[in-house]
Amino acid sequence: MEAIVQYLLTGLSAGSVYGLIALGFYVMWSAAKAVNFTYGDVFMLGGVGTVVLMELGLPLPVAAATAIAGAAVVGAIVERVFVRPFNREANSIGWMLTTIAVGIMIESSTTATYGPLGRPLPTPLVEHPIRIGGSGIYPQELLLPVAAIAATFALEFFYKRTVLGRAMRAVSFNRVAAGLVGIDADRITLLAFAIAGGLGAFAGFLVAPVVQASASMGVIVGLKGFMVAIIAGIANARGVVIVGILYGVAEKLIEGFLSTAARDAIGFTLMILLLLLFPQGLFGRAEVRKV
Amino acid sequence: MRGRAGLVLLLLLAAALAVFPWVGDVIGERFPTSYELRLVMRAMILAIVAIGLNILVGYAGLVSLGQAALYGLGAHVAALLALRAGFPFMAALAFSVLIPAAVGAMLAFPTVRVRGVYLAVITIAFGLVFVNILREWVGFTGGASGLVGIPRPTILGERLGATRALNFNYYYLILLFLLAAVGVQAALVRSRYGRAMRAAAQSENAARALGINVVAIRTLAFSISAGFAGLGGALFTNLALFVNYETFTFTTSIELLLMVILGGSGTLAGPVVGTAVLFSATQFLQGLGQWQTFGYGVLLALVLFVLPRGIVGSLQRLMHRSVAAETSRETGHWPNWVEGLGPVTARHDDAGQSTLLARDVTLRFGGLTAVNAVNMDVRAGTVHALIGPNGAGKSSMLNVVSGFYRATSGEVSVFGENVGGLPPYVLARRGIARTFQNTELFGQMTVLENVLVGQHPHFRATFAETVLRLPRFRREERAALAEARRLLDFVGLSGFAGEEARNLPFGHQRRLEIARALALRPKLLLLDEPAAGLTHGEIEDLVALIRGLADRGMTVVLVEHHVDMIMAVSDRVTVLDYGEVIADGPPSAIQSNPKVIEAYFGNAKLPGVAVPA
Amino acid sequence: MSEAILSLSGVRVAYGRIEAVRGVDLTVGRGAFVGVIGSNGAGKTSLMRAISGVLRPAGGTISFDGADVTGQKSHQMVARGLAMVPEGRMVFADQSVRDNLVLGAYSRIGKDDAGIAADIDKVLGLFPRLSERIDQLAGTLSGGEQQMLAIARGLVSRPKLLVIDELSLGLAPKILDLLFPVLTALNKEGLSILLVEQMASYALAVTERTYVMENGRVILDGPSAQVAADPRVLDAYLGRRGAA
Amino acid sequence: MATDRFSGSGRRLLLGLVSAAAIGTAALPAAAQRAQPCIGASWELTGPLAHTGMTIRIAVETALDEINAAGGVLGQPLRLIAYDDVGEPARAVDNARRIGERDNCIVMMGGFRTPNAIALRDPLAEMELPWMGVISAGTGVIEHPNNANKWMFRVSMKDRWVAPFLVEAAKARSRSGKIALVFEGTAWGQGAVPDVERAMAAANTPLAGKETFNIADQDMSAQMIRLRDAGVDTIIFYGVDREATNMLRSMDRLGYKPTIISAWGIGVQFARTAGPLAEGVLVAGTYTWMGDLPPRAAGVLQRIQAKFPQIASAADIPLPSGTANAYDATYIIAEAIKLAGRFDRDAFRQALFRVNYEGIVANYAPAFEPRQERHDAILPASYKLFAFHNGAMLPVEQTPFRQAAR
Repeated sequence: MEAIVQYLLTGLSAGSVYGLIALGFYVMWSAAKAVNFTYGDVFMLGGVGTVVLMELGLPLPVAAATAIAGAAVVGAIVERVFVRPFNREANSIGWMLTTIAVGIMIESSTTATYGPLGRPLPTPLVEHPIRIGGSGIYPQELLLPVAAIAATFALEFFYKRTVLGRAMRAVSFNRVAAGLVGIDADRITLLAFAIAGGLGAFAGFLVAPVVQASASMGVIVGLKGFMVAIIAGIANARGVVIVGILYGVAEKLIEGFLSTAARDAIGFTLMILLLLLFPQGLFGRAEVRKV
Repeated sequence: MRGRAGLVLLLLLAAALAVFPWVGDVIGERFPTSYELRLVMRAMILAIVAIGLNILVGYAGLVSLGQAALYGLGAHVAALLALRAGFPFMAALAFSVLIPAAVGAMLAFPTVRVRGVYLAVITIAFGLVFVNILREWVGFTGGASGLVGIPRPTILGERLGATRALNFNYYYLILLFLLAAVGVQAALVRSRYGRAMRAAAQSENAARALGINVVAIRTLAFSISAGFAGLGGALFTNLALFVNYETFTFTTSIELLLMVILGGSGTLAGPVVGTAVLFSATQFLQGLGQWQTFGYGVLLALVLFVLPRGIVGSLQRLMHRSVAAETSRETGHWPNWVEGLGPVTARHDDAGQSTLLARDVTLRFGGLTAVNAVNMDVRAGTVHALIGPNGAGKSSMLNVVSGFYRATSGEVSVFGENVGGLPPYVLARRGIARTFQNTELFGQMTVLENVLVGQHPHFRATFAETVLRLPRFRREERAALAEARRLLDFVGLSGFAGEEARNLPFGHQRRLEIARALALRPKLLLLDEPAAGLTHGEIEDLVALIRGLADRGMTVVLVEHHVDMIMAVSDRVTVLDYGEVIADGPPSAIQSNPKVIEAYFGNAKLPGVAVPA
Repeated sequence: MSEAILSLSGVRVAYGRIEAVRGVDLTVGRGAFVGVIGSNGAGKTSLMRAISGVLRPAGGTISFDGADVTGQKSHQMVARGLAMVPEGRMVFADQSVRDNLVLGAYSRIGKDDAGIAADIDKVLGLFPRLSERIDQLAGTLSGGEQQMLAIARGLVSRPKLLVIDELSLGLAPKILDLLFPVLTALNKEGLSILLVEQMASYALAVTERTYVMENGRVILDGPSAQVAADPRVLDAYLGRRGAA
Repeated sequence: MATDRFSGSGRRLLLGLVSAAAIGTAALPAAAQRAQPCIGASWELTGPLAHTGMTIRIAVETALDEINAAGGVLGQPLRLIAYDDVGEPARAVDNARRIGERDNCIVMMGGFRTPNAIALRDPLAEMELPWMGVISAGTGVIEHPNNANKWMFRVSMKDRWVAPFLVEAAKARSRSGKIALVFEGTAWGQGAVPDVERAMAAANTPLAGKETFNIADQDMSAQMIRLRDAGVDTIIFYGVDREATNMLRSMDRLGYKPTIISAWGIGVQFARTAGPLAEGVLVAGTYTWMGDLPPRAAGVLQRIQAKFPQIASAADIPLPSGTANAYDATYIIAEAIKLAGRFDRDAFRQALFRVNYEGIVANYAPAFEPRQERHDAILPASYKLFAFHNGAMLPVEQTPFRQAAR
């Protein structure tokens, strides 16, 4: 019983990270029908950036804000330089490879300068865990689900209530029509990638205190976040976050009751099966094949 | 034509590789050492894998980000069979081709439903699962420490190795396999299989309408590429005599993909050139010390920016440009009833009977009803027009008949059999050919190839016969080529045979699509607005063509806007409006039917409007 | 400045090496109501896409409101006062009717909300059906209502020229009888309109001047009454042989 | 140094490929019996394990400076040619072939990862190139199937010997006698399992638990819950800093505080990442540069710091034992060459059995013996236990964790 509580707690926090990343993928996808495939490295910039800036003497909040802003800029650059020119033709291989290239550059240059080892990001919220019976969780980790849910609602508000948000929805619904009402679709897309960049970095910053900030912290999480987004159907904010959290919990239950070693094998097999059952993703709607 | 640029490079490379081990004797020094030799052998092995991937990505248009797993599967099958079951080299090799091929076929299954990034994700996941199993199934795969002490390969007791003592026999074995791989790729691409793969990639609908079982052809592409990957894996195992999961990770998959793209995906020489260049480049990159990975990323980006088509691809483009410049293009007149069109028109249904019979056919998409209780009776050897304003449901009806849509209710029978729910490719093989409202050509294939695709179902040569280019295959290919040229003469496009279809002017595209449909030797020909965008003259000729076909016994169903063209050509007319039949009868009767005129011109009851009639 | 709101000279549109529009000259005077008719595939829509900046013309020049706007992007054209009602309407199905209308005035949002509100009321006056459905999702509207919304959305941007592509596409005649008077009225108020229409009779009925396109070229143009009388129209339009 | 050689050979490769008529630079005699006065090395210089390469390099270069300053070997300076293998076995094999065939060095030094060393077995034997490991502790590196090892030597720990050492320490500290093994899913971690199991059997206490984890795993609640519920109070750990930190966090969440006795994957960085949680974690090893050093070691540390600015203090040497081993190994190599009297690989190999040398880790007398089990220079007697205390990794004697009961 206790064990299950623990799995739910840690699953919740791990899953929220997947959820946040999937959310970023969703934002990029809905605007461009393309994504930064190595988004995990932008996520990493959030954690590493904050640590570096703090070592340079900046206070935590400032450091974090700067790192997140920086990541947003990186996101925008990636869109303008590496995605847009390759998003013309139908097959996605172009932007997939270019963004993979960017990812390699970001990660390797970080390793070369920041070093291969992880560094701690000390916050008061990881000093003492909250104990619930025989299980426990760090306050910092509880921030993650809170952040994920907050981000979801913030995003939904943005999409529904704000002009830019509605413009973004217009662009994702039909670029041409958006242009015809005076929306600069390219600008909006750029913005979407910037937002996603900030979001990812934010997640990286939040999780760094728990798992240490290292150049490679984003690789696996990023890939899983992307898969989660696809499984969810990249159709709406809630969907991707929910699936993200569920996948996190599922992983913990697999570790708990099946196997820790084969966690990914089982998890990914699950994903493949889900995709076969729901080709458009769990929350995606199937479009009629036009002849 | 295509591939020549690559061919030159390829021969150069082959020659260089053949003499490479002996360079030392030429320049009188200790070169290559086993170090350089092994690098070259590893490059050749990767090239074999890349060739397989090229068939998948470049020709079948399916992106796999998990190819390294199939490569690794082959490697481990070879290692395990040699280590645990004491299989001889060749036997183990065979299995390490077959087993991955089988797994590849399974991997193809998702393509029935998912495409693009979704497929990419599945392949990624597959790769990760594979690596995870390798690492954790310690008892079987040796876990992270992998498999060591793999016995040295031998053929008939002859030791294989890359040493001077053994005349570098393993080196040459790998080279042999590489050349074989290149050969198979070429044979495949220049056959109906390769054409079908490219067709399915460029226009799935058109492919299905031409009798190609898209799922089967994709499965084939997947298992072939997996087979190549497996072969590469086995060769790697017997070279390194040590395997563990680290050689087959996601990164390797990316690297393989890059090799294909860099060389030029969808070109024959691309993968080999790409591998050679990238592999040597990475050797240089190590000079960057701790920045080598960064350099790799930069290189990858540069390639995609500078050579989006890859080295060979870009070269070919240049050459093609220069060639295209000088060739003259005579547009012949059409229809041109050349000799030997017999087989094309011969397969008709016995006159008089109902070739196509539709009973209360209804088609709904969610809320709206596209086709509502439509009845049609198309007699053999007649031209039956289906007309009506935009959105009247004509095309929907056509899609039901050709199997693209499944009627919500009602019954369709063709050639006297109920065909409700049969897939398009089956119907095509039974003799239903169609064109599309907005022409669906295979844009990146030549005009001639487009027509050849139409003959896909006529081939009898087996896959083996095709790859080995045995007599039967060559005979059939020759015949197909001849007929294709005849059909191009027929529509007056012979002058454009070598041109890429997407570069044809609009009218010519329509002609080509008709020629392609005829290549199927149909009994029933469905034309969806064939006159749209044609000039007067062209429409005249089109009328003549349709009439001619009908007179030779072919049944034609014609969806059109151009009322009077219909009057000119059709024996019977069915008029649809809002998915319902509002008139049905001989053209003369239709022409004067007020409901039809209104449906067409609207009845503008606005001041000062004269409705033309 | 010229009295023409829009004038094209030698405009060509190409997809790859295929030319859909092959050198079209066309002029829309200020306050004029001009029609373009022709069989489908004649290049009408491609031409409209070039005019509204959705496509970059392969050649020729487009000048709008006295300025050379060749190659401008669609959002820039909207800012200059050209509103296009695209073929197939392209309303934002996942947003409410009101949001669609507000987006129509995108460039003014936040700067002139009062003005926008006024404009919306005005267009709702033109299409009462819309005000009944104001909070519905646009996707739930009927084809006719969607067409109304598309036009209304265009009007909210306070255009100098309204371009309508295939007004009648898939619409029942009675709906058209509803829509056309509105256009005539708008034109009377001084709005320049360029109407692309397959249903020749309507276009010819409501417009002052009509261009007839075939195969990417203008084969005939003039006062609509004359054009309507010209036998070549039906030929071109119906693909009938030129009666000589 | 590595740079120019790499591009140099890369060019040759291309020339050879394209023209098959390369104009050779730096040619070598067809049959090179005499080897070059160089130590070739394949280390992790880049990528996630870059710190391990650095750990070794600083020691070898410092030692070589000392040796060459003292006149080198056989009157020639001893060079170091270090290549990067990014921790990939395939690259390690490539590098070995360069070192053995192109550079024709007299000996090769190995890096951090066991799989790389395992992958080298056959190539080294084939080239008859002596190999000197300084970290990779896998038993299989030295003890090949059917005593085939002729060319691979090691100045480092051996898992088969480490295991009993850890088990002994664990038994001494476990109250419940319930001891568990937690290992990473790598060649090293998985390879240690049989060794530990054997050692436990020998100490006739069955393992109370056996858990594994993947590299970069961020949470080990599942494993820790199982161990806690099994009543385990002492854990033998095979893993590195990052995962160790994550494991401690998982324990902290559960409020589970067993004694942790780790193989030497954990380095000084651990004190930083784990913070207060590191307190009391025990690590086996051969050396630490923290705490009170004997004068000679202190001098070495000074010279290292002088030569490598990035090493500000002992806390910047990620794997102290590796650095110490590498320092001794370099001297043993030099001594062996001197004894061999000529730059010949086989003579060098024979000489290794005659080297007697007083190092900073141990007194090697002799360094090696012909039976492959003794191709390991450091004997269990020289294994030490260190403990993390106040953010430093100190000899356990200098900490409160000297004996059981924490």
